[in-house]
Amino acid sequence: MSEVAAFLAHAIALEAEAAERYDELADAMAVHNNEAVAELFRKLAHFSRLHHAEVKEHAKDMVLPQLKPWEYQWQTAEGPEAAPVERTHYLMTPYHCIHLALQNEKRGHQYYADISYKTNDPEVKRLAKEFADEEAEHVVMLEKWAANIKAPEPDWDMDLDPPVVSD
Amino acid sequence: MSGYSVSVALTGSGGAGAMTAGQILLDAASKAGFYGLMTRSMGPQIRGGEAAALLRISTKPISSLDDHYDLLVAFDWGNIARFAAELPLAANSLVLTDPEQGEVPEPIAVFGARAAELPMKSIASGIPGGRVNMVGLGAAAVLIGLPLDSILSVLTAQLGRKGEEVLAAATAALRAGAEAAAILPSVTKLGTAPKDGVVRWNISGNEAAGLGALKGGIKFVAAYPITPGTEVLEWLAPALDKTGGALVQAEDELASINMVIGGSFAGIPSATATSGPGLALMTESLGLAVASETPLVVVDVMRGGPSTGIPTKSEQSDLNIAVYGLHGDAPHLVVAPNSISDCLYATQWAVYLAEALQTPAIVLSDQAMGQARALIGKPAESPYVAKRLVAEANIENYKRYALTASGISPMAIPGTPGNNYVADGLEHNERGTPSSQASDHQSQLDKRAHKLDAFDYGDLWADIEGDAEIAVVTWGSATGPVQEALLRAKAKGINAKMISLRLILPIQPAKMAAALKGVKKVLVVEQTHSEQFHKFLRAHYDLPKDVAVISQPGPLPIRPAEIVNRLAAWK
Amino acid sequence: MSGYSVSVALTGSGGAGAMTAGQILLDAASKAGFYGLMTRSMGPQIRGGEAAALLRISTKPISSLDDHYDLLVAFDWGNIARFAAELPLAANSLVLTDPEQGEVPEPIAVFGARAAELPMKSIASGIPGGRVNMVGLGAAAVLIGLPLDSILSVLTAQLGRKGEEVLAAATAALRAGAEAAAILPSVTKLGTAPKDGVVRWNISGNEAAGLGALKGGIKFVAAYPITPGTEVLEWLAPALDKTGGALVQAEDELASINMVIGGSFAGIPSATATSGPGLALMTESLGLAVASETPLVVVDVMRGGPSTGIPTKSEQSDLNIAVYGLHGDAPHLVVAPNSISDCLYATQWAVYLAEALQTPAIVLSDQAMGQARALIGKPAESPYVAKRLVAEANIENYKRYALTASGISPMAIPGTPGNNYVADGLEHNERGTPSSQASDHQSQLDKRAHKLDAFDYGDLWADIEGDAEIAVVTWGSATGPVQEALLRAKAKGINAKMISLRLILPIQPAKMAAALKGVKKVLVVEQTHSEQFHKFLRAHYDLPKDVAVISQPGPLPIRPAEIVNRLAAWK
Amino acid sequence: MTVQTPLTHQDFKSDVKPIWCPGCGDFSVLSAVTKALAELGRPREDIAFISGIGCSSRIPAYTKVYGFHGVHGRALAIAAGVKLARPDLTVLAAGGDGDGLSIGGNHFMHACRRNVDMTYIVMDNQVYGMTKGQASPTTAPDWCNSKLTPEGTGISPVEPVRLALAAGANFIARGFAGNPNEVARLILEGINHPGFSLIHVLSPCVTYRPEQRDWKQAVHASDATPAQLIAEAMHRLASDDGFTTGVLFAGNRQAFMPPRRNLATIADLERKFAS
Amino acid sequence: MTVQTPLTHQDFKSDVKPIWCPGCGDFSVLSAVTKALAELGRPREDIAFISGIGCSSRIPAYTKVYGFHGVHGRALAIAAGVKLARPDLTVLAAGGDGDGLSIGGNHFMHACRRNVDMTYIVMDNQVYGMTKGQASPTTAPDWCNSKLTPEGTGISPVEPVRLALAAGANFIARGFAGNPNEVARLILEGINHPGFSLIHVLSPCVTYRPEQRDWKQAVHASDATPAQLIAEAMHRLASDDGFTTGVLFAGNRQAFMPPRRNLATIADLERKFAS
Ligand SMILES: Cc1ncc(C[n+]2csc(CCOP(=O)(O)OP(=O)(O)O)c2C)c(N)n1
Ligand SMILES: Cc1ncc(C[n+]2csc(CCOP(=O)(O)OP(=O)(O)O)c2C)c(N)n1
Ligand code: SF4
Ligand code: SF4
Ligand SMILES: [Mg+2]
Ligand SMILES: [Mg+2]
Repeated sequence: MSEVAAFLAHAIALEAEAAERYDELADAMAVHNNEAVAELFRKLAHFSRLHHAEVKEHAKDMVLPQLKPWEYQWQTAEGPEAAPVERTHYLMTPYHCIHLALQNEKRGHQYYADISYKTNDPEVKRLAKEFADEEAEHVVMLEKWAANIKAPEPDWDMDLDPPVVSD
Repeated sequence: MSGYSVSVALTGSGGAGAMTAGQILLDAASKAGFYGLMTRSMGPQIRGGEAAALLRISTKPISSLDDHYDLLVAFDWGNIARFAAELPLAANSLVLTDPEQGEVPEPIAVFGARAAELPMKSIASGIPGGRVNMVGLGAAAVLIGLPLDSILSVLTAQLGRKGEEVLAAATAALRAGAEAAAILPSVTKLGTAPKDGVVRWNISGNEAAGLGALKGGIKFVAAYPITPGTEVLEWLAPALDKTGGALVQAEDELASINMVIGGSFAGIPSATATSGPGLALMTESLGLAVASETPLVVVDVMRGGPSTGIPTKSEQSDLNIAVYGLHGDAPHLVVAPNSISDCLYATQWAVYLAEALQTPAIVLSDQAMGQARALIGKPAESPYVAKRLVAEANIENYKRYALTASGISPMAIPGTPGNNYVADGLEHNERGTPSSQASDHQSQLDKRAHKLDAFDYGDLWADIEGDAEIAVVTWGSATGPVQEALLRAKAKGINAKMISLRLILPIQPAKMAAALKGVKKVLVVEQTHSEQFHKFLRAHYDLPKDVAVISQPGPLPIRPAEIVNRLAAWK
Repeated sequence: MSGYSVSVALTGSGGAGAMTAGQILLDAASKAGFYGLMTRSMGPQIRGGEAAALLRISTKPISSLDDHYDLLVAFDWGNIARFAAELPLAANSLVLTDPEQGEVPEPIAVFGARAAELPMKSIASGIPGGRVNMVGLGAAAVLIGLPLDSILSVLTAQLGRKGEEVLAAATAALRAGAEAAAILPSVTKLGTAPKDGVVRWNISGNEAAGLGALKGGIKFVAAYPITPGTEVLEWLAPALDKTGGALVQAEDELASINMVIGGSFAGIPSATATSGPGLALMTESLGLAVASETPLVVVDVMRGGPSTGIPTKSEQSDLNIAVYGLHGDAPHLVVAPNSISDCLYATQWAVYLAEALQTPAIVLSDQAMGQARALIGKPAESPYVAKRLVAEANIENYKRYALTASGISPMAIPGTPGNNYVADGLEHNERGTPSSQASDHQSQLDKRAHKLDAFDYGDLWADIEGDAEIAVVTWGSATGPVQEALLRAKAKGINAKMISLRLILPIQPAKMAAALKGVKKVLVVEQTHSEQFHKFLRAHYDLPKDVAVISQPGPLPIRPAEIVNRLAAWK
Repeated sequence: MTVQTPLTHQDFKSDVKPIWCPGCGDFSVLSAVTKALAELGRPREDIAFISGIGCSSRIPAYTKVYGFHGVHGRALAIAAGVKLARPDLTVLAAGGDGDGLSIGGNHFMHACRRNVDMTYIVMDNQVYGMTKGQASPTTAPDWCNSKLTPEGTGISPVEPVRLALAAGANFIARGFAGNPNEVARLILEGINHPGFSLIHVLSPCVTYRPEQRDWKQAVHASDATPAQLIAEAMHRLASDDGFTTGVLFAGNRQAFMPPRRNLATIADLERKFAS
Repeated sequence: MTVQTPLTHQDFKSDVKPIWCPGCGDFSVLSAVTKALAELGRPREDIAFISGIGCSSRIPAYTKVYGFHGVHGRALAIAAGVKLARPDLTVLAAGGDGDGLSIGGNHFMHACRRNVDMTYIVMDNQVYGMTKGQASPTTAPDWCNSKLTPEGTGISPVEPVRLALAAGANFIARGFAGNPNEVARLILEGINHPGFSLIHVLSPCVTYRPEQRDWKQAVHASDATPAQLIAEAMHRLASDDGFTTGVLFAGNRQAFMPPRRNLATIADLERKFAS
C-alpha cells in the first residue's frame, strides 16, 4: 500500500469496525445479563472510537478513497482489530474480555508494523510506525490490565440450566 | 397460604442456575416424601436469559400453583420486570435478595412483601467452586423447613459422577447458605412429610403424555419439533427405540401427519405431537384420517396464540381448532388431560379410543402441564390399550367401509390376504370406491358420526367431584386451580360441584344433563381470551340460565383465589 | 309448480351436449326477457361423462331451484342412477325420452311422472350435421313456451363464427325438434316475459365473486387451482391482467396465502380463492394475518366434505373451519353471500371490511352458487371499496400496533419514509417487538377483538324479510329456498320472518337480539350434516326455546317444499 | 398344501373402471404397474400403492393391492409412513406432476434425501388434468392454454430427474407411457433397487395437451449404461433433452430404516420416573 | 431541499437488541446485510426484508427497513408476494436451514424456478437452533446430539446450492459468517443480479454446534470465475466440498414479473355479463 489516503481510509475503517464490534458485543452481553462484561466491551468500544476520531483527525484535509467493506486490503477476513464473534460466550468473564481485546490489539499492531516494514511510501511508513507504536502501547496497557484480573474458575462456562427454546 | 404447602420461586439470569436449583429442590422434596409441582418461566434468549423456577411443595398431592409465593429467592434481578406478573407475593411473603444486586426492583417491591438480604454471591465466592444457586438453595431449604439431608442426597446422586470436588463445593455452598439462613426472618414452613408409603414419581406432563402413548400401544411416531410439544417426542424417541418402535423426524407437519396416517393404515398404532401452528398444518390431513377412517393420535401441547404467538407460555386457545378446525363434517375425538398424571391416562385412553373407533384423536395438553414437573404417586395401571377391529383374511367381497350397527367396520391390514382395498378421502361407497351420490354421502356421514356417538365412554368422559347447586365446569389445566378453589371454598362453607371434561368430542349430552341435574348456577373456568370453552358448552349442552365465566388468556395461570372469590360473590 | 316458473332438466352423456343445450336455453331465456337459474351435475369422468343441465326459467327474479322439474329431456340414460336423486319429478312432470335409448329406467320411473317419446337421435341423423341436443332443445322450447326466435338468435350469435353450415345444421335440428314437439303432451308453460326494462346479466356466482373482488379494489391474487374455486380465479386472471393487476399461480395453498399476505403487507389489496382442502392448508397463515393485522380476502367456494369429499357438489360444511379453524384466539371476518348476485356484493364488502379492519376475511360461497348461472337484473353499484388506514410519512416513534380507541392502527406501507417496522406473528408490543408479557398479550388480544366488535357493519350483517313470531334463520345458498318457501307459506297463510346472516363473524348479538324480538320459534335451515350453523347460533346468540332445524348434507339442494312443510307442521 | 399358480398382471387389475379419458397415457402406466408387479412375484397383499389427488392419482383403485388415495400432494409422506412402520411391505407411490412437484414438492425432495426403500412413479403430462388444464411445474413457459395463465407461465419448468438427483434419489429412470413394457421393466428395477427410486413417466394428457400424442416421435432410449456416480449423472443430465428413457442413475446409498430393537420394557422405562 | 447524506450501514441497524447467543454467526450476517444495503444506496423505506421462524429468522427486526417475521417456512412466499405486488421494492428474504430447506423446501424449490427478482439468504448452521438443536436437512447423518435422533439421522444432507441449481436459481453464492464483508459483497451482487439469488451463508451455531467454530479453517474462496452455464456449474458443484465461498453461478434468465397493463376498465368487463 503506497498511498497515504488509502492507508488512512483503512485505519479509519479498522477502528470503526473494532468499535462497532465492541458495541455489538456489549449489547449481546447486556441482553444475556452479563453486565460486567457488557460494560467492559462498552469501554473498549469507547477507546476504539477515540482512536477512530484521532485517525480521522489525521485525514481531515484529505480526500479519502470510498472503499466498500469488501475492498479493504486486510490479510484477515475482517478489520484486524474487530473481535472475532465466535470467540465470545455469554458467560465470558472480564478476564476473557480483556484477553480478547489484547488479541485484537496485537493484530492491530501487527497490521501496522507490517505496513511500515513493507511500504515504500515514506509518509505511510511514518504513519504506520506511529500507529503501530500506539497499538503497542495499547497492548502493554491491556497486558497490565489483564495481569490484574484473576483467571476465572475452570468451569466458568458451566451452565447447569438447559438452553431455552422458543418460537 | 394453604396450610399444607409452601411455594417458592427461584429467579436468576445468565447461568445463575435457577432452574437447576429448582429441579434439585423438587427432587429433594420428593426424597423427603413430599408432593410438589414445578413450572418455569424464561426469557427469549436461548442461553443465559433470565429464568424463574416456580415451585410448590406440599404434604398432600396438589393440582395447582398457589395464589402467591411464600418465598422468592432472587440470585439477581436481570430483566425481572418481564415476568414479575408471574411472581405474585403476599404481604407475609419473603423476598431474599443479594445485596450486591441492589434494591428490590419496583415490579417486585409493589407486592409489599418482606425482604431480607443474603450475600449469596460473596458467600459463594468464598468457597472454591461454590455457586450462588447452591447458597440460595441451602437458605431456601432451611427457610421452608425442608431437611437439608434430602438435598444432599440429591446432590450426591446428581453430582457424584462429576467428581468429588464438584460435589464437595456444592455441599459446602449449600451448607453455607443454610447456616446464613439461621438469622433470616421466618417463612411459612412445610409440615411433616406424609408417610403414606406411596412411591413418588417425578414426571412432566410431556413425559407423561409420551408414556401414555407408549402404554396405549403406539409403535410409530413421525413428527416435526415445535415448542412446547418437542419434549413429548424427546421422551418418545429413545423410548420407542428401546421397545421395538421407531420415531422419525419429518420435513414438516404435513409430512408427519401423513406419515402417521401411512403407519396406521399399515396396521401400526401411530401418533405425533405438535403445538398450535403445527396442528393448523395438519387439519387437512386429519380430515383425510376421518374420511378414510384411519386411527391416529395427535398430541397438541397448546401455547399462547394466535399465530406464532407466545411459544413458551400456556393457553387453552386451541380448543376451537381442535374441535372445529377440519373442513367438512368431520367427526373425530378430542381428549383433554386435566392434570400432569392425566397426561398419561388421557393420552393412553386416546390411543385406545382412536384405535377402537378408527378415527383421529387430538389430545389437548398445554404448556402449563406439559412443561411442568410434578411429584405424584406412581400412577395406577390403566386397562386401555390399542385394539383395532381388523378383518380376517379372505373375506368375500370385502367392504372396508361396510355399514355396521356400531358404525365400525373391520379394517383389513396390508399383509392380510384377499381383502385388498383402497382407502380414500373422496366420499365413497362401502367398498371404498369414490361416489358422489347423495345416498352414499349420507350413509357414510351417518356412519362416521354414529360410531363416535354410539360408543360407550363410561365415566371417563369427565371428572365429577362434589354435588351442589353450583357447578364449576372446566377442562384441561384449568382443572387444578378449580379443584384447589373448591376445597378452599368448602372450608368457607361454599359448596360447589366440579365437572371437568376429559372427552371434549364427541359431546355427551345425556351424561352432561345427568351431571347438571339439580345444578342452578354454572361457573365456567378456562384460559382463553374469547371464552372458547364457554361458547363450546353453549353450543352443545343445555346449561342453566345462570352462567358466569372466568376466561383469561395466558400466560398467567388461573389462581384458585380468583375462583373462590367469584363463588363467594355469588353466594 | 310455482306458477311463474318452469323447471327443465336436460341429461345425457358422452358428448350428447346436455350442458351446451342448457346454456343455450338459459341464454335464450335471457334474450326473451325472462329470469332464470341453471346448475349442473356431472359424473366423475373428465370428459364424456353423464351430465345434467338443471334449469329454472321464470317471469320473476328467482333465488332457488324448484322442488321438481316440469320437464326432463333425456338424450340418453347413461349412468342416470348416479344423479337421479337430483332430478325430482312430480306426477304431472313430463319425461321426454328417445325410444332408441330404451325404457325409462327405474330410478326415474319411480317418480311416477308422465313420459313421452321423441326419436331425437333419428331426427338428428336425418339432418346433415344435425345434433341430438338441438332436437331436444327445440322440443323443450316449444313445450315450455319459450319463443324459438330467442334460441335462434343465441345460436346465430354463438355459432355464427363457426360458419354457415354449422349454424344451418343447428337451426334445422332445432326446428325439427320444435315441430316434432307439437304432438307431445303439454307441460307447464312460461308466462309472458316481464317487460321491466331491467338489463339482464347472465353470471355465475364464481364470476360474481371475482367481479366483487375486483370492484372492492383487489389488485393482486395468488392462488392454487381447486374445484369449485378455480372459476373465480379463471375470471380474475384476465380481468386483473387487463386492469393493471396481476394473478399468479402458486405452487400450493401455503404459498398462495403467504404471497397474498406479502402483497397486502406491501400495500396492495390482495386475495385468493380456494375450497375446503385449500382453506385447511391456509389456516396457519390466516392466523399470521390476524396477528400481524394484514388485511386479505379468501374466497372459499365450499364443496362436499370432509377431506377430498365430493369436489363437484355443494355443501355448507366449511362453516366450522371458517369460523373456528385458526389456532389461538384469532378474531377475523367471515362473510357469506346468500345469492349469486350477493357473491358480488358480499365479496366486495368483504374486501372493504378486511382493508378497513386490517384483518383477514373469509368469504364463504359454495358450489351451488359458485357454479350456477343466473339471469339477474344488472346489480346496482355498491359503495364499498378498499380504504386502508395508512400512516403518513415520518411519524415519530411510529407504533404499528398502537392501541387506539377503534383498535385500528395506522399501517405504514413500504415506501413510506420514516416508519419502517417489522410485522410479526409472535405476540408483540405496540411497536411490533416480540413480547411474552401478560400485559402485552392481553392488550393486543383486546385490540384485535375490539376492532372487529366496535366496527359499525350497518344493516348488511343480515338480510331480514317479513315480521312474524316464527323466524327462519339461515345463511348462504340455503337462503334462496328459504325465500321461496316463505313466499309460498305466505300464500298458505303462514307468516314467517327470514333472517339470513351475511356477517357470520364477528357476531352481532345486539342486532340479532333486535331481530329476534317477538320471535317465539326459530327454524334453522342449513346444508350440513352436523348442524354446524345451528350449533354456531346456539354458541353465540340467545335463541328462543323452540328451535327446529332442517340440516341436510349435500349434494341434494334444500327444496322449498321441505321448509314449507316444516312450517306448516309447526302451525 | 395347494400349489399356488403365479399371479399374472391381470390378477393385479381391479374391477373398478378407470374414469380416465380414452387415450390417456395413464392407462399404459396402469398396465406397466400390473406387469411389474406380476414379475415381482410377491402376493398382492404385501404391496401398498399410495397416491395423492389428480387423474393419475386415481391409479391405486384400478389395481388389486392395498392402496391409499390420500390428499393432494402427500402421497410420498403416506408411503414413507407405510414403509417405515411396516418394512416388510413393498411400497409404491404414484401421482401427477402437479401432485408430486407442485404441492408435493417438499415431500419429493425429502423422499429423495431420506431414501426410504420405495418406488415413486410420476406420471408427467405437464399439466393439471383433473382440475381442467392448468400449468404444472413441468409445463413449458409459453404454453398458453390455461385460463389461469393465458399468456403462458413465463416460468422455466423443472426437470424432475435432475431435481431428484440433486436431492439425493438413489435410483432414477425415465419411461414413456407409449412403451408400457419398458416402463414395467423400469418399475421393477426401481422396486428391486434399495432406497428411493423415481420412475419419471411421460404420460400424455390427450384432453388438455393433445399435442403430447407426438411424444412418440420425441422419446429415445438412453444408450449409456446407468450412471452410478452422482457427478457423472449430473454431467449427463445437464445436456438431457427430457426425452431420454431408461435408467439414468443407479446409486448405492443404503436405504433408510430405523432399526427395530428390544432393549427395554415399558416397566424399565417407568422406573426412571420413580425418585 | 436538503442534501441527503448517504446512509451508512449503522443507519440500517435497528435499536432492537438481538436475542442471539453471543458468538452466533448470525450477528455477522446482520452486519453483512446492513453493509450491503448501505452500498446499495436505496432509501430504507424501499427495502422489504422477510423471514420465517428460527433464530436466524429474527434478523429483520434488527435492521431498519420494512420487515415481516412470518411463520415457519413461508418467508419466500411472503417475499414473492411483496415483490410481485410491488415491483418497485427491493426484496430480501432470510432464514435458517430448517426454515428454508425443511418445512420451507417447496417454496425454496419454486422460488428458484419462478425467478422473481429477490435475494434469499440462508443462514445455515446445520441445526434447528431455536427449538433446541434438532437435525436439519443439512445436518450430517452421524450427528448424534439431538434428542430426536440420538443415533444420528442416518440421512444424507442436501447441499442447498446444488439443489438451487437443479431447481433453476439464477444466481448462487456461498459465504461464511466469519467473513462478513465478503458476505456483504455477495448479498449486494445478489440484489443487483436479476431474478432469484441464493446466498448460502455458513453461519455457526455456537450453542448446539460448537464445533462449527472451526469452520474458519475449512472455508476457502472459489478461485474460478462464476459459472454462467448450468451445465458448467453442475459440473463444478459435483465436486464441491461445501466450503467453497464466492459466486458459484450467475445465470442470465429473465426475472419473472407479470406485466401491468391497462387495457380495460371494470365497466368494460362488466359489459360481458349483459346479455
Ligand atoms: C389441497 C388441494 N389443493 C388443490 C386441489 C385440486 N387439485 C386436484 S388434482 C390437482 C392437480 C392435478 O394435477 P396432476 O397432479 O399433474 O395430476 P393429473 O390430473 O395431471 O394426472 C389439483 C390442483 C386439491 N384436491 N387439494
Ligand atoms: C409450523 C411450525 N412448526 C414448527 C415450529 C417450531 N420451530 C421454530 S424454529 C424451528 C427450526 C429453526 O431452525 P432453522 O430454520 O435452521 O433456524 P435456526 O434457529 O437454526 O437459525 C422450528 C422447528 C414452528 N414455529 N412452526
Ligand atoms: S384429463 Fe388428461 S390426464 Fe386426465 S384422464 Fe383425461 S387425458 Fe388423462
Ligand atoms: S442457538 Fe445457535 S443459532 Fe440460535 S442464537 Fe444461539 S448460537 Fe445462534
Ligand atoms: Mg399432471
Ligand atoms: Mg438452523
